[in-house]
Amino acid sequence: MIAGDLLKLYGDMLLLRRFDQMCMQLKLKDLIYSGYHPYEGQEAVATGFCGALKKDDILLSTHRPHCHAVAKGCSPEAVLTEMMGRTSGCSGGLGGAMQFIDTANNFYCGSVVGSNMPIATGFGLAIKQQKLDRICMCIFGDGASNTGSFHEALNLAAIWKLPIVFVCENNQFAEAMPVREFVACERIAMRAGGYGLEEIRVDGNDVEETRRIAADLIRRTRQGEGPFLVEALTYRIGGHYVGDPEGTYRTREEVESWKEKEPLIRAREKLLNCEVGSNQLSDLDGAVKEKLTALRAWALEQPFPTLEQGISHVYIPLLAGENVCQ
Amino acid sequence: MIAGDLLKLYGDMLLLRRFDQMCMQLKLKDLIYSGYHPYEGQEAVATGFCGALKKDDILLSTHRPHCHAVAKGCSPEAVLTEMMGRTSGCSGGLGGAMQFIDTANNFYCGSVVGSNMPIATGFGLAIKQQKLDRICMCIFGDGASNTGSFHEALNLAAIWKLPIVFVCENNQFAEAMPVREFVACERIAMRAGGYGLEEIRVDGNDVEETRRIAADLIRRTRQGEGPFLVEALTYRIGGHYVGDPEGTYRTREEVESWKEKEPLIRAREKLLNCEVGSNQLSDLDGAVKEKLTALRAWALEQPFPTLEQGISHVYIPLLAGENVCQ
Amino acid sequence: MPVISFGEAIRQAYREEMKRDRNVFLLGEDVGRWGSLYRSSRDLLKEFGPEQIKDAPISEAAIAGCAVGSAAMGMRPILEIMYIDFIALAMDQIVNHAAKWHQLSNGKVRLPIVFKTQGGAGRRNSSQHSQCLENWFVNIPGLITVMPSTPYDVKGLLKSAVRNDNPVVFIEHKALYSEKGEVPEEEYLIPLGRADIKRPGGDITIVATSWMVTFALKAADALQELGVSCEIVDPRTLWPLDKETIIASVKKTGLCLVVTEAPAEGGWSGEASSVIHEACFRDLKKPVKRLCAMRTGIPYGPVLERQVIPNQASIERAALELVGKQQVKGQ
Amino acid sequence: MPVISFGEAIRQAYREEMKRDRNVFLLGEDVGRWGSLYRSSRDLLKEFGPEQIKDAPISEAAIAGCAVGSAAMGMRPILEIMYIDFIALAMDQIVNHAAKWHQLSNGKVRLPIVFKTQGGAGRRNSSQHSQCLENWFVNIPGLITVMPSTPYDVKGLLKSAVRNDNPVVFIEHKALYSEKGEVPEEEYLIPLGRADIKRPGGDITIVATSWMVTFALKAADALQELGVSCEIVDPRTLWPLDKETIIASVKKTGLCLVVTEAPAEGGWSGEASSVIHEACFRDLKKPVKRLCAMRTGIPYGPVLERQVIPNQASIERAALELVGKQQVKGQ
Ligand SMILES: Cc1ncc(C[n+]2csc(CCOP(=O)(O)OP(=O)(O)O)c2C)c(N)n1
Ligand SMILES: Cc1ncc(C[n+]2csc(CCOP(=O)(O)OP(=O)(O)O)c2C)c(N)n1
Ligand SMILES: [Mg+2]
Ligand SMILES: [Mg+2]
Repeated sequence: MIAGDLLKLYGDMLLLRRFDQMCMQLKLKDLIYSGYHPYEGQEAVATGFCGALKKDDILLSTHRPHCHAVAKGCSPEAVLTEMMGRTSGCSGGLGGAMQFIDTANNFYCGSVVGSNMPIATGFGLAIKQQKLDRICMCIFGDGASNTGSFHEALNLAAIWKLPIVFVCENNQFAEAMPVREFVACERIAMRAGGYGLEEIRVDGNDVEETRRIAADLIRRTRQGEGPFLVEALTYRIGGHYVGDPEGTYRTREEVESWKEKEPLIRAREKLLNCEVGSNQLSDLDGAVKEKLTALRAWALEQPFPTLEQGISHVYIPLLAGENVCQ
Repeated sequence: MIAGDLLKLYGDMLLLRRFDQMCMQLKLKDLIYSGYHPYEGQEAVATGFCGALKKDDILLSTHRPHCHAVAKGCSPEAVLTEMMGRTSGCSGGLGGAMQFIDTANNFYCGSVVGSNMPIATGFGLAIKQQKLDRICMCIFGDGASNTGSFHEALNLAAIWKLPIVFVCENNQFAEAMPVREFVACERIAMRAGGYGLEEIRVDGNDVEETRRIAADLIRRTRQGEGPFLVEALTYRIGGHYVGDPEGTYRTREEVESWKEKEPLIRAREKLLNCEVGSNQLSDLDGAVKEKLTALRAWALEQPFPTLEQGISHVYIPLLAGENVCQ
Repeated sequence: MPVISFGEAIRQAYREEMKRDRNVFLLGEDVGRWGSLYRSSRDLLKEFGPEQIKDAPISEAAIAGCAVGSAAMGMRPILEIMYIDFIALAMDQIVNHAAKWHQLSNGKVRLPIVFKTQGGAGRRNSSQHSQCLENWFVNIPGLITVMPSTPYDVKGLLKSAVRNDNPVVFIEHKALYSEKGEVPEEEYLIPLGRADIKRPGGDITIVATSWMVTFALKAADALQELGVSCEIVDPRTLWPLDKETIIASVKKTGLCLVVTEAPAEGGWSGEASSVIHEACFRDLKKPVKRLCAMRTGIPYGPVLERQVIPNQASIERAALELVGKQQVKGQ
Repeated sequence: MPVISFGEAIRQAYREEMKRDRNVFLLGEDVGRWGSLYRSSRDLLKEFGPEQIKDAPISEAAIAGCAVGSAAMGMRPILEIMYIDFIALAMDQIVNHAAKWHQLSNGKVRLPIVFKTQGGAGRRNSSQHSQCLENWFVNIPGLITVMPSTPYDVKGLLKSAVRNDNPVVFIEHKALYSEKGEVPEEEYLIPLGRADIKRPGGDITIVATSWMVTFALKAADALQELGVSCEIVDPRTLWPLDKETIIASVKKTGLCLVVTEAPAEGGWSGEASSVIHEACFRDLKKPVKRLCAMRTGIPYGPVLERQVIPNQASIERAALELVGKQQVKGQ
């Protein structure tokens, strides 16, 4: 891959990294209200996979969605203010940091682990029957691979040959539960065999790899070769949520060792080896930070939904003027 | 295997075959009230696997349980009268043909497909933690292998190394749904890989094979090598239930071809080749039929539960004399 | 007017709606080859093909989620859960997703899904195949809950449910599929959220749902002989509830019996009874009485399952008690 | 008497029961390493080891089934479902198996399981993490449903639930874990099925559950200032329901307000209201009023989630309306 492409990917990851760090600060200031799940260290998965989708393609994400969303093309403005519960958010501020929907960018996420996978089969079915030139990507974690939803959805997608790329973002923990202890097989990708699918695993901290594999699987899916299940191995550098009792489930050393393998450092090294100047990279960083500082200032100005806005879309009135919340 | 053993297995299968046929007659006479699911053609699975368990071992069965139950050691009297809704039934006639419990023989079945598998993990866990010299067997169908329960239970059993033998009785149909169309992988046994288990498949119409594998897996499970998942390939010769619209999902020819491969015929041929006289086999059959005729006559005499009996075990009263069904 | 069965009325609704709109499709276990357990989609696979009639594996959660996703893409799934007992396996998709997405998308996503299932006793299937779980859904904002009791109603309500843009939980009764009734040849719709007075009367209001309507009507005939005139109100939709019709009837009669097949505790009968007390307190001569199933699983067999749920005789007794005592008091 | 938090009271109950009976074990996601989401099992893994404190994978259906099977073998599982919203994934095991096996075994199998979870709003987690689903269980024969509101109650009720041989659905409230209250050092049990009068009063009865009890007590203080004396009744167990205590209170006051965090339609408030109307019809000066959540998913954030559910102010208003209008009428 030529430096230009990698530079672009690096920039995309850098935006996610800084965006995530900013969100964390806002969470610590209690300006994000619900549980907030940091993304640090997993950027090569969001950039490589979610970033490879077209606007028309559908992405179903998780309770850790903000970087997936931005990588998919949702505006940082809409994502950030959704997490802050403002009307300018993707869901008008009604969803929050774990569950929001941006129909314009075909992004959906939810906070019930594994439950996005059955829903993906519905998007896939509609795409297939309506013969649309679109695909559906469903991203979920290692923990989600233990849910019944995972199994039922993969079997259904496979027997119907649906245009879906299932991406298991294995960050090696489900809350405090290490994947090696709670997932019975050596590699989650091995589960593909149970659905007649090939076993595909990728280094989830190598953004060139994730993008290469993503592009290839998306292309094959458009050609009707889907579904696919791919496991991207990465590592959750932050806690499950800000300030979780990390000491109870892993050592500092383990975290440190993975910090050296995190995707931005790895991409950065490669870039420097391709004669990209370090100053060029810090300029890039400066630009990103500037953009985010402005974003943050703007976000803090945004209004909160009124009660009336909050409850006016519970259901679609059967009769004109019917009161929705009697 | 020497003829003596096979003759014993043949006799066991013959009892199940005749028992099942008798039940079918009673169903046609509307003396069995709920859905009734015939077992014809699958006897080598019940005899081979369920028949290999000790009384102390636990068996969790399905909505097609009557032959599993008899093979496990439940009395034909208790099983038959349960299906007929009489007080002498395993569950006092309150459960019926798809869901009953015989605690004395450690037999449990239920009519929600796949749901016995999670329950099996609980029996397995108790056996392991209480360090009992018992094992749990959980038998289920090809259709059940598509349920979330299958996946969650196998993963849980595998990470906890529970003493459970999961037997997938693949009779090639889930109601009218052919396994090849609704199960995404070529062999259900392949799903074992997703739980770090070995792929084990057996010819479910060869009773010597099913018993050999069953004995081996049960032994290994007692030694703490469990869990295991084994697929037994057989064929459902009867309809899903008596009088289902078979024509809508399979051809007569297909059924006929499998009738030639059914387990009793195959065992019988082997026996005849081992100098067992055909008259000896017909004597055996005569004895079984005689026994069942007596059983049937007896069963028809048994009383039905009273309303009071029917509702007196909904829950255990908190206070003496508390009315259970206010 | 042609007389057809409840099952056939469902089948007509399917055919009309699937012809009218190719986005309407039926998804469920054996809805195709078998034409569904009670044959309500018989031969439709031939007529509409596998894109509109889809047989599904035994994966209740996945197919419920499939309904959510396909609906979000503009399709109009009718998801059949074979027995309401198994809807327990799909509750997450129905309650946490289908019911929530319209609001979670700030009104942008519409999910025109009909979660269609059947419940109740009457087929001697014991406790894992005979439950009445309708009230689970009534308590969930974002869901509409429908329980038809006649061939005419099931057709008109199902067509409206299919055309409605909210997720609807549509609960049939296994004992009703073979019930016959008049269904006009010309197309008609029955609006969701409207109760129906199945029989007008002046002495007592009986609010009954689903199969219980059948028993209530029989009881009303018998009570007529004794000079007691019952008004039978069938809400048809449990939410949104047509309070007006129910209240008007009770204000007229001053006495009310609510009959459901579900146990009283935590069941919809409590909702009905409360709504009536709240609105008709001064009009009621006596408190509303609830006649419901005993608090027990449905025991196996033909006899006990009828004894633990309301039936014609118990409805007659309860109604007479309400009317009778009052007469004694001579009010 | 020592003052401890609701969460700590749960922890004490765990410790006492797990010491008393080694068959008692806690099973759930991160109950071990983390000591559960709200730390109610903090450090118990060290104290009791992995056989009594079991971390489970994200497999709600499997672990619920695991509870059923292990209980059938004589163990006494406490199964923690992290949020009641996810119990939707375990409904089949709870409703079709745990609730049915005692009857299906003709009384031979006993399933001493505590399905322990937490619900409600108050932590700003939006609609998929804030629901009140208690009434689902009240309608299921074979289940006991408990909703404690104080540290004292949660400890005494949890210990009784663990010792009880029926499956119990034990629903805590996420907003209560940090609430403090007096809990005696010596061991005590609170029988299931007994309501508690949280505050005696004479003008009006307020029946409130779980978190709503806290608001009702605050409202009662404020109303006292206005000369209105409220009796706050906390049923604590929704089934079996202590009708006697509730009825006695309403017969005394003649006015009743039922406050729940769940929406009214199809919720437990309907059960409570019906039971009261049925028993106190002649004693009631006005119909029982239900004050419940609006019919909406819980919107995100700190402000709206408080506005869509009852709170101190709305309870005061509702109570005053009941009392006030009556006074106006000068009865
Ligand atoms: C069905 C369900 N069970 C439990 C939870 C609580 N929970 C939230 S996130 C999480 C861990 C998920 O792990 P994983 O799938 O690996 O995703 P990650 O958090 O690592 O991104 C859990 C258990 C939930 N949200 N949904
Ligand atoms: C969860 C659930 N879904 C649907 C049904 C209806 N049903 C009863 S038996 C059956 C087929 C089961 O197929 P399989 O597991 O292969 O067992 P078999 O009938 O072949 O013995 C179905 C779908 C059920 N009982 N439970
Ligand atoms: Mg993870
Ligand atoms: Mg089968």
